[in-house]
Amino acid sequence: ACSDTEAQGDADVYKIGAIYSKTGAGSPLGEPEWNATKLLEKKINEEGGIDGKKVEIVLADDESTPEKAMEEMNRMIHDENVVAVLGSTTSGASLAMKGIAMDNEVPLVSAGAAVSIISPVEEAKWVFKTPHSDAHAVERIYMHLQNEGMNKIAILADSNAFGESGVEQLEALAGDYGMEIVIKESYNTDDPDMKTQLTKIDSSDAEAMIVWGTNPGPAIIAKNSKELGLDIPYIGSHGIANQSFIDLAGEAAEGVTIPTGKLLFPTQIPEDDEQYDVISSFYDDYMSEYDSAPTNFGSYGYDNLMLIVDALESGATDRESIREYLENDVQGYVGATGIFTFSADDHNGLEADSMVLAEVSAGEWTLKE
Amino acid sequence: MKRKGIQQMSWKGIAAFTVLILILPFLLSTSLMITKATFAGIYTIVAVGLGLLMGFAGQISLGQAAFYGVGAYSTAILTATFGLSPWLSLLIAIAAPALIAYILGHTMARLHGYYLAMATLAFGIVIHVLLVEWKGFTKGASGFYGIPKIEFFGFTFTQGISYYYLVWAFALLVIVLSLNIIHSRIGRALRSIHDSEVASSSMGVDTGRYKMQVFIISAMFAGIAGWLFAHMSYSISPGSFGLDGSILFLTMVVLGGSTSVWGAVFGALLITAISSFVQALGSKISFITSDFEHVLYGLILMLVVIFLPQGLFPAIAAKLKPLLEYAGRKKKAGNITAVKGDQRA
Amino acid sequence: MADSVQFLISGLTIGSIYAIVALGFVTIYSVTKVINLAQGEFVMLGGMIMFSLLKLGIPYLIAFLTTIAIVIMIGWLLERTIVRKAKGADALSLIILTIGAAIFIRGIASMVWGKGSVKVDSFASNEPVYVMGATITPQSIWVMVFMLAIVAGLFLLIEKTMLGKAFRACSVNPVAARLMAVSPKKMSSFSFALSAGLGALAGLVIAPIIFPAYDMGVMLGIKGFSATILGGLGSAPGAVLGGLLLGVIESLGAGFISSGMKDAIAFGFVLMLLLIRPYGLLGEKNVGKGGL
Amino acid sequence: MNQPLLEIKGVSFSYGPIQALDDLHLHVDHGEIVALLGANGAGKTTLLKNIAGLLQSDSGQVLYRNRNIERMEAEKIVQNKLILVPEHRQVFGTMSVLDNLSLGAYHHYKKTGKKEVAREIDKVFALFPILEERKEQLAGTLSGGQQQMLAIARAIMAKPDLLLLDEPSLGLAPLIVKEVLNYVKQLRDELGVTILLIEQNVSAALKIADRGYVMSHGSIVKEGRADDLLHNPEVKEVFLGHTVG
Amino acid sequence: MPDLLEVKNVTRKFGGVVANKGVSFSFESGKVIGLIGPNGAGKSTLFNMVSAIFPPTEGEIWFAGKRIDRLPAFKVSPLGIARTFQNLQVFKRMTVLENVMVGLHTSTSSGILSAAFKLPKAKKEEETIYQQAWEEIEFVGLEDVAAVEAGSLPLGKLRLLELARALATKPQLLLLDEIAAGLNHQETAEMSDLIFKVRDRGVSIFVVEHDMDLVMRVSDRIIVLDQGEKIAEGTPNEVQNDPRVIEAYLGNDEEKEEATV
Ligand SMILES: Nc1ncnc2c1ncn2[C@@H]1O[C@H](COP(=O)(O)OP(=O)(O)OP(=O)(O)O)[C@@H](O)[C@H]1O
Ligand SMILES: Nc1ncnc2c1ncn2[C@@H]1O[C@H](COP(=O)(O)OP(=O)(O)OP(=O)(O)O)[C@@H](O)[C@H]1O
Ligand SMILES: CC(C)C[C@H](N)C(=O)O
Ligand SMILES: [Mg+2]
Ligand SMILES: [Mg+2]
Repeated sequence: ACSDTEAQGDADVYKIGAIYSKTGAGSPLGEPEWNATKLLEKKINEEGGIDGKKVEIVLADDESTPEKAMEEMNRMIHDENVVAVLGSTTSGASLAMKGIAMDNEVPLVSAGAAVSIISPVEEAKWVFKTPHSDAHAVERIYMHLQNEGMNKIAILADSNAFGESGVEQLEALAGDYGMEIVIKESYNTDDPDMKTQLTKIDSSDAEAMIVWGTNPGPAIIAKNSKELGLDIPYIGSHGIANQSFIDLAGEAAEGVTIPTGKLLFPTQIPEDDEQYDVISSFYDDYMSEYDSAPTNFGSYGYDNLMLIVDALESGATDRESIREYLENDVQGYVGATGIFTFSADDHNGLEADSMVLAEVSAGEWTLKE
Repeated sequence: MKRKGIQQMSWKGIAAFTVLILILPFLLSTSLMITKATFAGIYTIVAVGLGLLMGFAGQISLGQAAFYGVGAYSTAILTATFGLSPWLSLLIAIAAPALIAYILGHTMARLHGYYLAMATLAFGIVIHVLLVEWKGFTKGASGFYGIPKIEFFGFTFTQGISYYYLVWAFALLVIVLSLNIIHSRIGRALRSIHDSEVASSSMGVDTGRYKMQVFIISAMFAGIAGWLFAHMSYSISPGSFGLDGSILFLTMVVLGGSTSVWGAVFGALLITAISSFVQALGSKISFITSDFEHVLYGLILMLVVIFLPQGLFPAIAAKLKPLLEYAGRKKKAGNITAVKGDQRA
Repeated sequence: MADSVQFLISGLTIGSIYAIVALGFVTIYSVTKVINLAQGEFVMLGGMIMFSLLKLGIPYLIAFLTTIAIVIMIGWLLERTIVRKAKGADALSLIILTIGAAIFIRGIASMVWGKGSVKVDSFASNEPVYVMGATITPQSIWVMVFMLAIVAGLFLLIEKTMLGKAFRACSVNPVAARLMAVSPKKMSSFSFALSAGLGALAGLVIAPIIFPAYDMGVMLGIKGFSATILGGLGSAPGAVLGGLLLGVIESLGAGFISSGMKDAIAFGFVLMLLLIRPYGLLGEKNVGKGGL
Repeated sequence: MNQPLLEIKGVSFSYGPIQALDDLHLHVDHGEIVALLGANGAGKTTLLKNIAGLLQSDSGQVLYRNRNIERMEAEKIVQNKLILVPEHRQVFGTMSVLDNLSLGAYHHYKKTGKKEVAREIDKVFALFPILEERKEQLAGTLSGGQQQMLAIARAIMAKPDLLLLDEPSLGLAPLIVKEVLNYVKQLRDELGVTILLIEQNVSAALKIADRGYVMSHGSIVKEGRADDLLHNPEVKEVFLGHTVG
Repeated sequence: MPDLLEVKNVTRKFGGVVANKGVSFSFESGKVIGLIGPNGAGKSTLFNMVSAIFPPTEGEIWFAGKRIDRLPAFKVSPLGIARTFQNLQVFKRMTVLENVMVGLHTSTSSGILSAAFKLPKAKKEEETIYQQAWEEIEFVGLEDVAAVEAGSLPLGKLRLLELARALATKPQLLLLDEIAAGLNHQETAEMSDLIFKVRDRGVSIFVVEHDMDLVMRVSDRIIVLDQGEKIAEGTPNEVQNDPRVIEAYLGNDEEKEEATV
C-alpha cells in the first residue's frame, strides 16, 4: 500500500475509481449513479479540472455481485492507483469492497443503503456513504404517522437486502415514536401476486401499511390493494421514488406517500431551500444529457463524486488526507441528497430532515411535507 | 510400471499444471487478474467435486452453491461470532456440508435425471431462503460481515498473491485426491455405474454407497471452497450462494467436460477467461455495452456447446495426443477387422 | 374463512400461471427430452412484445395474435439455428445450451426494452368479482380459462392423435422414429414453435397481472420447471396439477406460516414429494430414466 | 422389369478410421428374396443403414427404382415404401404395443384412413397373436422375442415394397423363427414384397431365399443362387457348421 | 452336499402379467443346466431373480445354503453368482480391460479414503486386480482388444467381454442369458467350447439359449418353461423327445430334425 501512495502524487490527473451496478439486479439503481458520474467527469474537465489537473474516473460495473465488486476494487487500488473509490450500488457489494478498502487503506464512498456499511465505526475508518440511511426514511415516516395520529402499522417488505434493512429500522425505531407493528409480511422481488399478504394485513387492525421495496413489487401491491379494497393508507419507501412506480400502478398509485430526497421534484422545491441550486442544476444537466430523470440514485452518484472532488480541491490529494478531510472537514456540505456533516462516529452525515414526504396526486409525485 | 489398457494418472500433467500455477502470478501483471485467478481457484475446487458427481457418479446437482454457502457461512459465523480460529472452523466448514449431503443423499438415492436435478435445485433454494431468513445467525440478505483473515504462524493471508497461492494449494490438493479416486477401483466402479447401473450392481458394486460417498465428497470440496471464499472476503451474502452460483458451477463442468477431473479445472478457467474476455472487449469496443456483454456471454455458451459438445478438455486432449499414436490406433482397428475376416473367409 | 378462500384463490391464480409455463416445458420435453430453460424467456417475450405492439397503437386482438406469431417464429428459429446444431450434445449440455439461449434472449430484451417494468392492460374489464368474501379479478379467471384450454388441447394432441404418437416416438427412440417416416428434426422444430407459442400465450395472459420486465422469465422458468417435475415429466395433466399445487402451497404457506419462508415451504414440499414419489405425481417410472 | 428394384453401386463408408463398407456392389430384383451373409462386423448392418438413409455413404450410389436415394433422408425413403427392420429391435419402449403398430402406418395413415389402419393391425395380430394379447403393454417390458415380433409387425404396417430385415430371428425361439421366416416368404409370395435379409441363421435363410451374397470386410466376396450357396463348402464351413448337410 | 441353486415355488408378476408361476427346481454344482422355452416364457425373468435384479413376488431362492431372494443385487455377486445380459450391458466408455477389472471389484476392499490418499494397500490391490483381469482376458481371447474402448467392439467380442467380466467375479454359478444370440455358427461353436472350459474350472453354468445346437451340446440337464410354468426337466435327449416341449417350443418332428441334425 505504501508504494501505491507515492505513485498517486506523481500523476498529472486525479484518478478516481467508481464501481456501480450497471447491470444485474441492482441496475435500475446503478444506472443513474453511473450516468451521474460520467456526466460530472465531463463537466469538471470541461470547466478546467481541479487546479488545472484533470479528473479521470475509472468506471466499472460490478454486475450487482460482490465477487465482481471485489475484483474491480482490487483493480482500482492496485492496478489503477486511484485516490479513492466510489460505490457500489448495493449493500452486499459495498460490504465486500469495504473489507478491501480497510486492508489497503483507501477511502471508499458507498451508495449502498445498509447501515452496516459504515458501522461499527471502528471497522469503517475508511468507509463513508451518502445515501439516506433507511433510518432517516423511517424517522420521516414515523414523524408523519405521529402527526396523523396513527400508531398501529403493518409492514410489507421485499425479502431482499433493501427490504430487510427497512424492516430492521422500522422495528428499531418503532419504540421511539410509539409505533406498534401489528403485522409484518414479506414478498419476493419477482412475485406475481401479493394478495395473500394483503389479505392478512386487511384482517389485522393496522391503521397504515408501510411497503418497503423497489419496482415492480410495490406497484403490484398497490394494484392488489385496490382490487381487494384495502382502505388503509399506503406508505412506501424511497425505493419507489420514481415516475415508473406511478406508470405501473396507474390509478392505484393515487394517495401513496413516501419519504424521498428532493431530487425527485426539483421544481417543487422552494427556491429558498439550501439545496435548491445544486439540485436544479444537476437535474437539468442530467435531463439534457440522458433525457430521463436522475431519480434519488443519481444524487448518490453525484454526491459521492463531488465529496471527493471537494477534498481534492481543498488540497487533500492522497488517500490518507482525503479520508481525513472527509471525516473532519465536511461540515454542512450542501449535496444533492442532503446536507452532509461527517464526523469520526458518523460516516453518513445526514439528518432525517434531508428527506421530504411526497404523495402521488393526479399521476405525479407532489411535495407533501 | 506402465500398464496397457487402463486410464492412468499422469504425474506429468499435474507437475506441468503446478508449474503453471506457480508462475502464473508473474505472467498476470495486474491485481485484477490475480483476483480473478483466485476466484477461478475457488471455483475449481467446487467444480472438481461437482465433476466427480456428474461425470463419474452420473448424478446432477443444481444446488452445489448451497454446500459452498454452508461452508462459507459456518466458518464466518464460527470465527466472527464465536471467535474460533479459522483453521479449526475449516474442519466444520467441511463437516457441515458433508453431514447435510449425508442426510440428503439418503433421501435422494431414489431419484434420477431431471428429478434429481429438481431435488437439488429445491434444496439449494431452501438453503438460500434460510440464509436470508435466519437473521439471528446470518445477518440476513445484506450479508454477514466482519470475517477475520486466515493466519499462519503470524503470516496473514490477504487478497492478492498470498491468497492466490493459498487457494491454489487447496485446489491442487483437491485435484490430486480426485485423480487418485478416479484411478482406483472406486473410480472404475463409478464409471461403470454411469454406463450400466444394473451390470455394475451385478458385479457386486454397491452403487448406492458410492454415489453417496461421491455426493459427500463433492459437498466437502464445496465446503472447502466456501471457507476460502469467506476468509478472502470481509463479508459474504446469500446472493453468492443461490441458483446463479449453482448454474455457474454446472456450466464450468459441462463446458470443461465432465468425464475427466481436468475437465472441471479447465471449465472453471474457461468461464473465467470468457467473462474476462467479454469484459475486456466491452472496454475496448464502445458498442459492446455491459448489457451486450450478457448477450455475448450467452452466445459463447451456446457456441461452446455446439462446437465442443463433449467439453473443452476432451477436445484439447484429442488435439494434444500425438498424431503418431493416432495413426497407430487406426492401424490397430484395421487389424481387428482383418483378423476377424481372416478367421472366416 | 374469507381469508382462507382468498389465499386459495391467490394460490390458484399463481398456480395457473406456473401451470401454463410448465405446459411449455412438457411440450418440448415430450418430443425432444430436452428441458428448455429458455421457456421463461418465451413468456417474457410474450409480455414485452405485446407491450410494444400496444404502444404502437395496434388494436388489442391483432397485437395479441401478432405477438404469438412473432414468439412462435423466435422459438422455431431457436430450434433451427441453435438447438439442432448441437447434435452430439447430451441432455446436460443441452441444459447449458438453453441456459445460454436464455441469457442471450434476456440480454437482447434488456437492450430493446430497458430494465424497467412495463404495463399491459387487461383483456377486458378490470372490475373484481367477489366470491365468498374473497376477491377475484377477471384476469385471474382468464388465466385459469386459458390454462384449462391449453392442457385439454395438449392432452388430446399428445394422447389421442397420430401426431402426438409421433411426438412421443421421437423422444423414445429418434432413430426408430425416422424409420417410421417421422422426422425428429421437424417434430423438434414444431415442438419448439408450439412451446414458444404457449409461452407467449402465458406471457399475454399474465402481463396484465404482473408488470412484465426483461428478467421475469427467470422466476417463471424455475417455477414452471418445478411444476413440471412435481407433476411428473412429460405429463400435461401432471404439469397442471404440479403448477396449481405449487401455487396453492406457496400462498397457504405465506398466509398461515410465514411469507418470508414461503419459497422454502414450497420447495421443501417439492423435496418431500419427490421422496415419496420419485417420478412426480403423474410421471411414469421409466420416463425419467431417459433424461440424463 | 429388367431394372433391379435396388442396386448398390460401389458404396464405401467408414466410421472414422474404420472402413466398414468398401466399394460394395449388389442388386435386388423385384419380387426376390435375397439373403446377405457375413461374419460379425462384416458391415451388413452398416449397409442396410446406408440404404435406409440412416447413414450417408462416402461414395457410391444407392439406386432404388432407378433413382439415386443416397442423399435422401431416412424419413423420405420410408415414404417410398423402403422399410428397414433395424438391428436390436428398436421398439418404442415406453409406448404401448398398439401405439408402436400405429406408428408403423405413420407415413400413409392420412391417405389410407383410420379404418384401413385398424384392419392392418388386425392382420398383424392374426400373424402374432401374442401381440394382440399384450396390446396395451409397454413395448419395453415385452420379452426379447416379443419385441422382435413387434418390430417386424410394425414394419409390415408400413406396407413395404422393399423390406430390409436385419437379423429378424435374433432371440426368437426355434418355432417362431420358422414361422417368421415362413411369413417373410409369404409376404413375397402373396403381396409381392421384395426382401433383403440378413441372417445368422444361414441355413434357414438360404432356404427361403432366391439368391444370396456373402460379405466380408465391407465388400461382397461371393454371390450365387441360394441352393448353390447352401451347398458351397466354404460357406458351409463358416456359417453352417458341420452338422448340416 | 446341499444343492447349489434351489428355486422354490417362485412366482413373479408384473401387474397383470404372470411371468413365472410356481417354478421349482434345483441343481447341484459342477453342472451345466439349460433353460429353454418360447419367447416370453419367463426365462430372463427367472435369471433376473436369481441374480437379484428384482425379487420374486412369491417363493424362495436359495444359493449354496443361503436364501438370496431378498438381497440387493450387489450382495449376490460376492456370494458367487455372476451373469451376462441378453441385452448387452457392457461399460461402453471403458476399455475392455477396465470392464473386466470392474468384475474384480468385490475381491478387493480399499475404500474411498485410501484411494484418495493412495495408501499402500490400495496400490497393492490395484496391482492384483490388473494381473487377474489379464488372466480372464487371455482366457476368453480378447488380448488384442484389451486397450480398446468397449463401445466400439463388434457383437461377438462383446459377448466374450461379458463372459470375461462375469468370470472375473470368481463365480460358483454363472448365468448366461442368450450368450450366442447373433453369433454365427462358427462363433457359436467356439462359445460352446468356452463354456466347457469354464465348467472345467469348476464353475456351474446356467444357460438360457434359443440355439438348440448349443444348448443340447453343453447341457447336462435342461429345464423347460412355457408361459411361466415349468413343463419339463431332464437330459437333453429326454427333453427333445418330450411331446409337450415339441409342441410348445421345438416344433413338430420334421422341423425338429432340421433344427438339430
Ligand atoms: N458406430 C460405430 N462406430 C464405430 N465403428 C462401428 C460402428 N458401428 C459399427 N462399427 C464397426 O463397423 C464394422 C461393421 O459393423 P456392422 O455392424 O455393419 O457389422 P455387421 O456385419 O452388421 O455385424 P453383426 O453381425 O455383428 O451385426 C465393424 O468393424 C464394427 O465394429
Ligand atoms: N417389467 C415388465 N412389465 C410387464 N411385463 C413384463 C415385464 N418384464 C417381463 N414381462 C413379461 O413377462 C414375460 C416373461 O418375460 P421374459 O423376458 O422373462 O421372457 P423370456 O423367456 O426371457 O423370453 P425371450 O426368449 O423372448 O427373451 C413376458 O410376457 C414379458 O412381456
Ligand atoms: C433502494 C436503495 C436505496 C437500495 C440500496 N442502494 C441498497 O443497498 O441496496
Ligand atoms: Mg449387424
Ligand atoms: Mg429373455
